[in-house]
Amino acid sequence: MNKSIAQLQDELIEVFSFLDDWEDKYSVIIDYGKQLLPFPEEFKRDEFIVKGCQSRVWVVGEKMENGDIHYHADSDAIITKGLVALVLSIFNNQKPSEIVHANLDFFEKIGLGSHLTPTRANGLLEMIKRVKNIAQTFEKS
Amino acid sequence: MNKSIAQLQDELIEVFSFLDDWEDKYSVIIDYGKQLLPFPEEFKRDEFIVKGCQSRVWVVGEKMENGDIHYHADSDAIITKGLVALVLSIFNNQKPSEIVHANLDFFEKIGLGSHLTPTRANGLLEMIKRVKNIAQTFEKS
Amino acid sequence: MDFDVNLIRQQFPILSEATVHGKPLVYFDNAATTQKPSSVIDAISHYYRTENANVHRGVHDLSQRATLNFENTRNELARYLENIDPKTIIFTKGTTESINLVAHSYPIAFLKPGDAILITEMEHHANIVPWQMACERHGLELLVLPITEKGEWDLNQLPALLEKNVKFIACSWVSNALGTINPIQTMVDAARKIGAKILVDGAQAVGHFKIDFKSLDADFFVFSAHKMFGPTGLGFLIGKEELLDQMPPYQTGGEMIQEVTFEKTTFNGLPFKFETGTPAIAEVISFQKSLQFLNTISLEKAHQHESMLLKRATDGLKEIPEVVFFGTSEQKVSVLSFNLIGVHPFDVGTILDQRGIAIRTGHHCTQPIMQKFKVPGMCRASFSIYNTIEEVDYFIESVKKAAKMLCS
Amino acid sequence: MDFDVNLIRQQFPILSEATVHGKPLVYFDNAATTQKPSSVIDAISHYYRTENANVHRGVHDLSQRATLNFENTRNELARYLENIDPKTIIFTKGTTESINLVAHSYPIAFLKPGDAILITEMEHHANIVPWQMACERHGLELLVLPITEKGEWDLNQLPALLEKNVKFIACSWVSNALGTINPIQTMVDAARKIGAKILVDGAQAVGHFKIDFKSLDADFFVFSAHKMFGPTGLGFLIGKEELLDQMPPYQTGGEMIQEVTFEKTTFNGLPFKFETGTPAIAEVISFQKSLQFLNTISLEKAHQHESMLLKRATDGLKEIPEVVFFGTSEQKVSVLSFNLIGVHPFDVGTILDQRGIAIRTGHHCTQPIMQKFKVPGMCRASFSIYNTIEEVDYFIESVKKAAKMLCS
Ligand SMILES: Cc1ncc(COP(=O)(O)O)c(C=O)c1O
Ligand SMILES: Cc1ncc(COP(=O)(O)O)c(C=O)c1O
Repeated sequence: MNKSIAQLQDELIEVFSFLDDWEDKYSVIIDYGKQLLPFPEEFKRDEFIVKGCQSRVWVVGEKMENGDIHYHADSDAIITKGLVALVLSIFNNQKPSEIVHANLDFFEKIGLGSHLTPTRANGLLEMIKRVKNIAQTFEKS
Repeated sequence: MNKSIAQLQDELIEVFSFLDDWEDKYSVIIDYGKQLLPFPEEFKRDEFIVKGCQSRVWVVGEKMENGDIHYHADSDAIITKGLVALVLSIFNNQKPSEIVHANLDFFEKIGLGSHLTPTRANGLLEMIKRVKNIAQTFEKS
Repeated sequence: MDFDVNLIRQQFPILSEATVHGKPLVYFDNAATTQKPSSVIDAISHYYRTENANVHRGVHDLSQRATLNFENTRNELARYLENIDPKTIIFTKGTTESINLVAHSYPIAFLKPGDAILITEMEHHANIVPWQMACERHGLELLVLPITEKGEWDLNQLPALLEKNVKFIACSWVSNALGTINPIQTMVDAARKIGAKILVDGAQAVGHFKIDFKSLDADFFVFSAHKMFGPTGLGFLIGKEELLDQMPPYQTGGEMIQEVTFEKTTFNGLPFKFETGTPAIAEVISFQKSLQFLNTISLEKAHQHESMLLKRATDGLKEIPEVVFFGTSEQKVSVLSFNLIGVHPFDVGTILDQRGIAIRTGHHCTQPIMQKFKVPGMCRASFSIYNTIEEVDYFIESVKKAAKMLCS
Repeated sequence: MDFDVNLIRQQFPILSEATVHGKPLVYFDNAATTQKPSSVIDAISHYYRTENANVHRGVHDLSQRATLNFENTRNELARYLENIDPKTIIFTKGTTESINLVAHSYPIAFLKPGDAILITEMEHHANIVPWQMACERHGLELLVLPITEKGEWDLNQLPALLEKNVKFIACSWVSNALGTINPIQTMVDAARKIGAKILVDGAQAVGHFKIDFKSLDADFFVFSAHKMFGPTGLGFLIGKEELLDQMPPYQTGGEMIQEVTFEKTTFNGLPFKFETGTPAIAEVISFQKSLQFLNTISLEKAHQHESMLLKRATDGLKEIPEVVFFGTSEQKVSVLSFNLIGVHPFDVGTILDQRGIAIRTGHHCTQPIMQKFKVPGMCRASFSIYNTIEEVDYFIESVKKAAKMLCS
């Protein structure tokens, strides 16, 4: 059985709890970005772009046979890509309703809360909104 | 013989030296305004208006047979009329060259110096300029 | 929320720090511009001392903070106007620019030759001249609703005017020269009925009462920060989203674009489509404090206080036989316009100034009103929340003195 | 006048008061906006605390004082530009508005369908889009002088373009994205030769060197206060009197009129014809202190200091194999644009921000330059007089760190 969103969050917080300077944290974020699965070329379309980021970010979700959602994401900036990878590491392959109702607090807990202000050029808030919106569509369908 | 501009200035300063609050000074100014000779109706034309005053001020000069300049002035505001009357009380019936080269310092000396800032809505600076300009024209002619 | 004028005065440094001809300042020129509480002044300094940066463009922390604070003002103003959509708030440099923007962009999108624009006889020049220009550019007709001797809209004449192909109405809520509070809802409803759009000039309203823009339901609403205890250099245009969306941009340049090539340029969405260039950042950020200040006082009680001052001043001046009043509606903000018969307003202003009292004299940017009342200008004393009974009494005494000096 | 960077730094409170992610601020985003000396900040407070009043309209002392101070800025700026006529200085809200004004009013008075306007490939959007709009409105042609790989005007292509009925040229003196100081006199002379008029965008020049507008002899010159140690919300248009005189007004309303009746409105003379509404009073008054600040330092020595910083930064970054530079002219102000190969500028900006360094990343409102160099954006570090060698060295070290983190 899959781990729950809450479990995955806790594990992520655990990982970051060993890192106390920004450099190590960013290195881990960048690594997450690098390990993100390749983004299907056919999804690199304007309608999948998340607005509000200085770099371009694409997020797409597909419903799998078991009802879980599988997300693909990409960005042309590696830190943004790392941030979206962190988000996906928690939300990927979960049930739509779980995603919609999940409480996300790990960004504050791992010391990246400042990335969540609405003006942050990385658009993290917008990415999370998109991920949840996608889940919402599938929840209804 | 006429009194000189310098003499007239000194007399005016003398008059004001007995007044120490603004109210008395303004009463005297208003009186000067009231005593100004009637302004010839035919001169109430736009080209004789002095710009830069909140009220309208007219100043006209005529050369008399003896070469002196005789000024007429008027304003629809009595304080402005009083101020221009003060100016004329010194300059009226003087030689053009005396007017052009006269040093005017009585406004400072009688405590009305603040009326001489370029933005003062009474346009005192502009009136003095006009009086001198008129004299200059006649000096050449 | 209680109303204590002394507590309010303490927040306005100029009231204790300024002197005029050696006398304490009595500031009765509030319709021209209001004074600023120290919270606003300090916010400007604080911004420049700790976070000054250009907004909307930077990844760096300073720029992010400035942007956040900047946009927070928009959000706070949206709440202040009873929860309108923040993106329908356009920052401009003042009421005048806001009107110019609408007079430029609205006709291009919506009007055609022969259509008429209705204004009123009591408008500020800012709400006259831009419409005259628009009429010239687009072949429109300018109609004018006259005012009565009391200084109110002559509503009897409205129906006939509305039959004349009126497609747009531009009128002020409150007259700056006469103080009349106009029956604005009547005009909004009249516009709705004939399918016309309406712009409300709120410049003189916002400093006196709370605006519920949602229930007013005008199409455009314009006002200036400096008349509501805010900084100079900042104004606002509030508009209906569907109209703003269809209107072409006004000024163009950075920020308001989506993509620029030499062949073709596409534009950004609201509100940025109408905001170009580096904005008035310190001004916008500090204006939040003006709103917070307004939120700490009961504007209803403030209005009572102002009305009391107005009544006292009016009653006091009535005792002077030479005084004539302009604007005698029962519905007024605390603006008192008058003249001494046979005396130029400039003279009255000068005498009061010598006593430390700042009133305005002149045409108040409303020459048609001067033409209507056949005067070269008027004296205007306008009171705000920080003015006191003592100041009003001193003012009455001073006008009496002026009458004695000037009317004999 | 000696140049001591530490004495200068002490005048800028933000340099010691601001921290970024717990680190001291290193402000290298000066091309976006400069910081303000305390004299400017204090002048704003002082104005609001002691003389705030609306200008140009009042007899009362406060208004007279504010007006005097307000107009003194115009006079001081006129002297600063080597004694031009004060009435040819129009106050606007920024460079962008200044250009919009000219793009609106000049063609109405002087251009006809088929005439061409020449701009360059390195213009800021503010100097592109208003001309595109003007071309649409008036049936004009927009011509573009290309730039070279070094980021300089390609003057070889100029003669052919000038043969094409060019009646107006709009170009920047200094490029905000590349730092290039353009051979502006060459362009002014070229305009003269073909009888065209020329607008010079000085936004990026005024913070770096003294402008002798008289000998430049352009027809229009535009810039912003906030890029020359002044407040936000204020800009300038300098124009030739005979052109300004013939151009129709831009925004209309109070102040800019002579007489308003509903039948006909006549306009005021220069500069007021182009200034309407309550102006940015506190901003204008405090800007005098920016000019006085500039007058206390030798801009020549400051320029040497900045060039030294630029050279040191450039040499430092050259050691990083992944760095590519944009804008490699020998004639540059202290603007350094670069990318790490294969890395998005946003990533570099984010890493530097974590270390307290504010640089700008993005298209810098010059998308055509990005298209030319085929990049989504650039990193731009721009230095000002208060920046130090130590800051530059820390910046070099930080870019090296970013390269290590991002390029492997
Ligand atoms: C070359 C250039 N022109 C115009 C502008 C626009 O100036 P503002 O945003 O102050 O209107 C800028 C500022 O970014 C600039 O660098
Ligand atoms: C009713 C009215 N409309 C418009 C304006 C113009 O406002 P601003 O000068 O702030 O642009 C004023 C201010 O005098 C006003 O009183």
